[in-house]
Amino acid sequence: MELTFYIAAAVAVLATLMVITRYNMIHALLYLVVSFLAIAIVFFTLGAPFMAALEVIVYAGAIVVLIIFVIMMLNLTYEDVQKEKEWLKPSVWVGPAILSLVLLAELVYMITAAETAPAAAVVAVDARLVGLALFGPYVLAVQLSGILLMAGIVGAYHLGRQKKKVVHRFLQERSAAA
Amino acid sequence: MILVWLIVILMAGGLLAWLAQKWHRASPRWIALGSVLATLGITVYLWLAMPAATLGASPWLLQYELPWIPQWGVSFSLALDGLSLLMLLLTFFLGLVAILISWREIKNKVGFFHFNLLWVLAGITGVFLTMDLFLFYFFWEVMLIPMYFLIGIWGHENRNYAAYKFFIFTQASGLLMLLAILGLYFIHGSQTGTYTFNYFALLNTSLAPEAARLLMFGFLAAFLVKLPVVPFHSWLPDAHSEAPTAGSVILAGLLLKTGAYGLLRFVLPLFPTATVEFAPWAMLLGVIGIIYGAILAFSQTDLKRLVAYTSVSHMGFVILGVFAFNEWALQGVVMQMITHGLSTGALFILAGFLYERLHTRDIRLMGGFWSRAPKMGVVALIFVMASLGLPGLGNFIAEFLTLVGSWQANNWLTVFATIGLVMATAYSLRIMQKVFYEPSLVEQPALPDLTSREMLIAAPMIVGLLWLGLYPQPVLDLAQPSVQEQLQAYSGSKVEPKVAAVEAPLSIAEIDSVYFEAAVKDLKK
Amino acid sequence: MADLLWLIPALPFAGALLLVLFGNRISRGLVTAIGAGSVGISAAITLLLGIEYLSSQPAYYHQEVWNWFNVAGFNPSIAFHLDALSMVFIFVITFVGFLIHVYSTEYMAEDADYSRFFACMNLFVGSMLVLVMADNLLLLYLGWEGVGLCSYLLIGFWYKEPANGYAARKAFIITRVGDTAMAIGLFMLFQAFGTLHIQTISTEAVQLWDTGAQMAVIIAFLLLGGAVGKSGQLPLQTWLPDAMAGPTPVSALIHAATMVTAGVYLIARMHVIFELAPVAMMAVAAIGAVTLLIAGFAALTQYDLKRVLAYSTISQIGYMFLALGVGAWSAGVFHFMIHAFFKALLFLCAGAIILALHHEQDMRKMGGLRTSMPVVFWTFLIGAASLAAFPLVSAGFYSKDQILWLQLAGENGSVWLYAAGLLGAFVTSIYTFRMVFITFYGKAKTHVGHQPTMAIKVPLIILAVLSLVGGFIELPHNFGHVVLFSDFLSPILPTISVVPGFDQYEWMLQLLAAVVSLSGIYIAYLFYISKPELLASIHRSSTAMAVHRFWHSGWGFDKLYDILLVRPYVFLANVNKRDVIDGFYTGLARVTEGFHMMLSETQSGVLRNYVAGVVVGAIMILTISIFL
Amino acid sequence: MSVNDFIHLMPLLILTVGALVSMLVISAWRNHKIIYVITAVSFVAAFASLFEQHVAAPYTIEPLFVMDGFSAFYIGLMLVTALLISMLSYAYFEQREERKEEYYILLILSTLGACVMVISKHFASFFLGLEILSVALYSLIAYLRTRERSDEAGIKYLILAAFSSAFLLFGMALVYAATGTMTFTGIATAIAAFDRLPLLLITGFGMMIIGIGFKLSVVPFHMWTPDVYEGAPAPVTAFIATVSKGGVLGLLIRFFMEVDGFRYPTLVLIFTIIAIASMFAGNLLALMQQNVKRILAYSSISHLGYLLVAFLAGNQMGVEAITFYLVAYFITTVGAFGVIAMLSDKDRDAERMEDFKGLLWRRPWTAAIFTAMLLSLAGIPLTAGFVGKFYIIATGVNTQLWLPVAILVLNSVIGLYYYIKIIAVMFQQPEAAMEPRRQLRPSIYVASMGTLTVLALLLIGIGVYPTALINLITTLLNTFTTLTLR
Amino acid sequence: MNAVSMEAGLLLAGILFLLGMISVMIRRNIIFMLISVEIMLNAAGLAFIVAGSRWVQPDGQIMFIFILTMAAAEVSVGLALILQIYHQLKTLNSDTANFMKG
Repeated sequence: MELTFYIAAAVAVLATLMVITRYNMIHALLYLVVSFLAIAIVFFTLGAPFMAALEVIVYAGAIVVLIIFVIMMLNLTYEDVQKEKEWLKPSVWVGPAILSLVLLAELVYMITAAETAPAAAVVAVDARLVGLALFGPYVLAVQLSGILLMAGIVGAYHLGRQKKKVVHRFLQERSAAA
Repeated sequence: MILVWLIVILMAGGLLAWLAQKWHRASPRWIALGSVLATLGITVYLWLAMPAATLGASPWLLQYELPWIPQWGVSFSLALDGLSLLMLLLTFFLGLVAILISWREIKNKVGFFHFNLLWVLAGITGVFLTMDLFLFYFFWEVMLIPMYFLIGIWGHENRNYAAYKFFIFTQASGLLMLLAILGLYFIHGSQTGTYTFNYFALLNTSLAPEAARLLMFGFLAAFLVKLPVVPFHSWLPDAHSEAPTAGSVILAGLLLKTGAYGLLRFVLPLFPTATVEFAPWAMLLGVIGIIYGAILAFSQTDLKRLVAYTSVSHMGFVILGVFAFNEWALQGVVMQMITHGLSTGALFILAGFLYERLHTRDIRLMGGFWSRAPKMGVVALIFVMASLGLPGLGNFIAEFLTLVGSWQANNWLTVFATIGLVMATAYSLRIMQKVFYEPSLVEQPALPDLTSREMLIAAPMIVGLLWLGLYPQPVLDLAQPSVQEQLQAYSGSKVEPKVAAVEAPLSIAEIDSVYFEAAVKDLKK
Repeated sequence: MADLLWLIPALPFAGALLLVLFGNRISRGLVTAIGAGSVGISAAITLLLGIEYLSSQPAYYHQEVWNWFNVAGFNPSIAFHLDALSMVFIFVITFVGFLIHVYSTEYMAEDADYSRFFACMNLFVGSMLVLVMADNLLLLYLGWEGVGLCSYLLIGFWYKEPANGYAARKAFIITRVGDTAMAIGLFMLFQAFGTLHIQTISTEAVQLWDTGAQMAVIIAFLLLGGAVGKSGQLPLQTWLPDAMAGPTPVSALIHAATMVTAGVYLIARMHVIFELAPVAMMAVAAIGAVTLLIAGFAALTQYDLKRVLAYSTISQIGYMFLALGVGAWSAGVFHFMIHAFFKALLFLCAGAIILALHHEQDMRKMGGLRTSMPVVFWTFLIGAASLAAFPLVSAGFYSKDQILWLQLAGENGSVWLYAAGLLGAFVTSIYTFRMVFITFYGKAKTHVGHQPTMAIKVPLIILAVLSLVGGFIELPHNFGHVVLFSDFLSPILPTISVVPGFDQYEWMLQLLAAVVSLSGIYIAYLFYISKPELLASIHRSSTAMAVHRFWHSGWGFDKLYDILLVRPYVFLANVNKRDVIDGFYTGLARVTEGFHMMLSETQSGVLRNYVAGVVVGAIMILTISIFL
Repeated sequence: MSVNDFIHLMPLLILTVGALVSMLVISAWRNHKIIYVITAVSFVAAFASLFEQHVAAPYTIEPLFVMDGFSAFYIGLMLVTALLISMLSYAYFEQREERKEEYYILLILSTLGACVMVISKHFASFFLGLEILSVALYSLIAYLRTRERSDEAGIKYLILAAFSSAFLLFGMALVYAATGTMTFTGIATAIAAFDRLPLLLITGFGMMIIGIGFKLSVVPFHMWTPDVYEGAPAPVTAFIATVSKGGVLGLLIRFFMEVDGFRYPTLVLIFTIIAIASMFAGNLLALMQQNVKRILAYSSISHLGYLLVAFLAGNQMGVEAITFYLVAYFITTVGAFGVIAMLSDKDRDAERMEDFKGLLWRRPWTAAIFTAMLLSLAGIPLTAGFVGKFYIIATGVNTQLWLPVAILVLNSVIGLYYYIKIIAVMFQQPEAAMEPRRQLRPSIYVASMGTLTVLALLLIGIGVYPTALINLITTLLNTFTTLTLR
Repeated sequence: MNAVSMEAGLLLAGILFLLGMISVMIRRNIIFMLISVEIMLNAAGLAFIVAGSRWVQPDGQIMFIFILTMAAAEVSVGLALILQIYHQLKTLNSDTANFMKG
């Protein structure tokens, strides 16, 4: 199991690395799917099979597909890939990379130096327990996430609509008079 | 209650004046005039009605208190003593003058102008009356905003810059005072358990020397900037020269006095030990101010700027006197506050008259006006003489008393301050020379002499200055109990004249040290 | 009668006030009546009071008009004190002042600012009266400064000429320098005595201090500073020659009756303090000696008629200081009185000449006036004789002789002082008669316009008479021994003790003085009448001309002060016109703006940079949380 | 869910219902006015329902929510603010060529999110509240989607908010990993057990600060503020500046009080640095700025810095000061943006200095209100801002936070400059008769004008007689149990 | 089910988080930025699950579900906005969208 974890982890990291270095967006997205799948396996090794499934369905499925749809709507061409290449020069990424390395060092130090209780074995928390908690104490939170989605939907609906000229009736009258 | 009315009348009058503009163009003037006259009347009545009380044991004539923010121990507390009464008389008198002077000068937004004018006066009245430190700070700030508008809207060309500068300087220093007030409040609260901003309660706070020093500097910051003392004077020339005449009069005549008043009312009684420590430095600042202001005044070519720098110089005497801690000096300071208000106010009025006629403040473009406007010449001469401290006029009494007092405290600094009088002569006569004596290099349009309205403004100021110069006793009597009150903590630091005199000879440093040792010893008792 | 004391100064003040308020609206006649009349009434009251004083011989008259103010025991009053010393002064002030007023009615008749002139003159007389009658030093200071103000107003009377304005300003400022010293002296006196009442100080000083006490010395020097400023003595004498810019009656008033004699009065009045400070006394005498020489030599070279007279005033007051300095109090005051007569006379004559010559003051353009203006000539001659101490007949001879005599005979005298005085007397008679000869002899160079009328002539004649006979109230003991004047003053001023056994040499000294005076006149005659070529030969010598220029400029004091004080001050003021401190605040504002600009750069509008900003913040926070 | 739970969640429920009803009504009949009324009614009703609460003792709904005086006050404050903003929005959106109705739904939802935050006592509810607020705000900011600036602001806010949310979540995960609980009380008990905070926990807190700091727009997470303020429609800007920040601040106070974060010098240090940097950066950035909305954005950065000074005091007085200041700040900010909204026309918002030139002579009343608001921001007496600033300084002095207080004072001075710069512009004489900007019927401005008048009166009322408000705050906060212990 | 240490899990989450973070910083394409943010959010979710499995509690997973919800909502709004921007600016370059600065 441990080995699985490490392999999956390695895959996830590598795939993510590929995601952030691709020029072609579709390629990047494919790597992203790989990364999500690897993480799903990590979830599995951590004893959260239900979450693994959700990861695959929602992230790898819904979200990535959504993005692909948008990319298709936008009709991105080869030139865009070239442009992307141009944008991703070393001068652009060196600074951020150093910043990230600093952060990485700090995180590594923080996580390894943490004097937590001896690493307990990971025990699976099965879906039933999750479900009980979700609709037990967390039921209000679930309601809230519903509201969250509602906000998202209303917003996306409003923003995503194609432009349609709406002239106020007063202004209309005025321009008609003019 | 009558004290509240003073403030209420002014504030209500201001609002009414603003609103009344719609009704009739001239009405704001009359409303403003009426309300200031009413307050002046009340104050004069107060003055005449209770001369006896001033000689009583308590210096307080009237008190009024109303809880305001009880949670914080803030109350709407007003009290009147001789000092405040004098300051109020000056306030309303100059307020009246300011309204009259603006009668023709201000042509647009008359209503709003008078609103601001009256609110400045209300704020100043509040500052002079309040006995609650929160309220004091409140009024301290309240008087600034309308003043800012007065400068910023009706000022001369460079008004915005001047207004910013004025506002930022005074606010910055005011905030430091706020810190000090709060520090005092919490120290007093933690000592006694009652958290209050009441002045009389806070007087009994016992402070560690460190804390006292810091808190004193907080208060000083506000007052020294307002006074102003070199090197914090930088706002003053700009504000004075760019303000409309009424604004300059109120700035010079009243706003600067709030600084002096604050020194007397708060700094001296609240921090007796710390002030004694600081006194030589403060006096040094005063002397520097006297000399520096005089030198700068001498070189100015803008008449109002020149007069503004004379204020810097004159206010140096105030701080010199305040930190001499004896009755002569303090009475001198009180006199200086009043007479400087009159004389410098009058000089600004004069500059206003000239500006109205010539549309310039540049004295290089003026000259030879005596022959064309002899009345103005005479009036100017009297004010100029007052400003250079000619005996017989009020300023002389003020300066002489101050110097007599400060001599007891510090000889060398007094010597230098006295040298300032020579410099005062130099810059004052420069005004006469350039404006009224030697012919102008530039042709000037017709210069009508003072009208009767203008004479009406100038005459009371002349009479006032002469009266203060020849028979200042009523004023001194009125201020005396208050001055004593402020000096209570220093009763020991008054120098026994003869003792000091015998020892006085050459080494003046010795005198100083003796004096301070004596002072410290007395304080320890 | 003593109740009328306050009227003496009040009347001129009232006159001034009336003229200021209504001067432009009333007729000239009325102005004259108010202006000259008020001083005249004062003079009359003075006369009556003087008679009463002489007959009843009280110690002094005292009248408190009102209590000026009272602060913690500092309680000066508006109160007048009249004793013999003040009596002499108010007599001179009111009488000579009145005569000058009368004279002015004609002299100023053409002037547009007639009423302003009289207002100022009245104020001047009033201030001077307050000065000499004050019972405390603060009131004295009031008069003192008032005199300064009036001198300013009158010197700058013809203000349209910028030079006049500057001269007026110079007079005011320089005298104010002296006043400042005096003010500090007053602070010290107050600290020592707790009062400024003159009588109290005089009585208590002796108890408080021993002779030579440091305090007394400092105070005496400070008072001397004031006196030197007002009296035009070294080193503050430079204003006086320039003060000639005013109308001539003003010069007469300043030099004869008021203003410059204030210093003499102050020293005489505070003689108790000075006697406690022998060093200061020495200084007074030394200043007098040096001043009288410097001014005398400077007078030799002047061409402006009034400037000659001005330097002569400085010089003569130097004599008074010389007298005061050796403790010859009454001799000094006596010379003051006589000097008032003849100096007023000389100025008024000069005024008549100037008026006649269309305001021409340069002596080189005068000449031959002896015939065209006989009255003026004779009176001027009398005045000149008095000034040059022409033996026996002139009043000046007696007063000056007394001073010189006491230099040697007095306890504190010295040969050096005497020699200086003698040399001064010699120079005095040279320049005096140089003036007489140039002006009145030789060819007429300018047409005589206005001939003096009664208003001018009468004062001239009265003053001439006084200049002649005035001296006879105080005669040396080998000469009739009249001591009316010193007796009169003796209750107030201590009499000088003469070195015993010295009396028999007095006639020798008198003879010497007479010879000096006459030889001076002769030399002047030689140079300016009989042998002008001598003068020409001097003019050819470059060394002599350099000296001439040096003296002409008043020994270069003006230049010296200009370089040492005025220019640095003006330079400093102009350099700092924009106020360096303001620059500091402006700089502060600039720095703040600079910060704004820097920070503004971070708001680039580019999303990636904002993200980077958040990351930097994250690193900061994490670093702090991990490592602290 | 008991009846009591329902009663105590009533304000939230009413808001939810309000949003749903609006949605239904829109689907049936689009009408600006009706939706507007529904929104106003639901805000008012939610506010009214607060009075049914018994806040004398805290009421918890395990494990997510707690309702006490503190939350009641903050909810009330935010509801009133939202109501005022919606009042101001009507006239603003009436003249836009845009569908207006969704705006109100999003406004209600984001208010709901903010309310959830202040009553939450659990990471989950905290996070969800925050995200409801954020997601609604993305759309609100970009609401005028045909404006380039609006879209730009929207995407900037979206990316950065999500970015910082990720930090927040990661931080929460770390805290959770270290303590094993996500309720505030649980965390408090867990860390009470440690004698020294484990690194994991500290780092977790640190990362949470990033998320919270972003929403509060404090330095160095402030960079979005001016752009978003500028790009968003004026009423939305008002909302971001007030309700969104108020909610987060309320949560921050509750969380920090609960876990007693002030015991840890590291955290105090971080907040001190943030406070100082915010005050400086905000004021310096605003100094020479010419765009009024950006000035207000920068000023809000510095104001949050001021608030953090009181926050650092970490005692009851500090919380009172924050609360009081927040009230003053809300009134002022809503008023200021209300004026901008009112002066805006259909092309762009009135944000340039020229738009305000000579305003006093053109529209004296509006200008007077704006002046009052600016003076209050500057902390000048007679306005609520003064009392608020006084309260904060008093708190700082009381707890002897000399450095932050000194810097606060210094910054108040710097701040004066740009506030009075705007005032000066308003008081300038307009050079020529300016072309009046095209405006719709004046009658639609009645609500705006009325709201602004109410705000101005409140501002001065509180400035002159703050006693009532102080009383209210102290009484309500007394039930904030953890505080009374101190 | 055996021992995968919590540290390892957190480290993985941290690395993924940082990769996402660096990507947000270096990418100009707004869609890429959005994707990167999703990576970060996912990493945070991973951290929750790691923590949850350490304490053997369902709470971590529940948080993951909420994160998922939020990510979905965010992406939908974000994409709608991106469409709108593309219509306005005809580009996805976030650097171009800098009308507002200073």
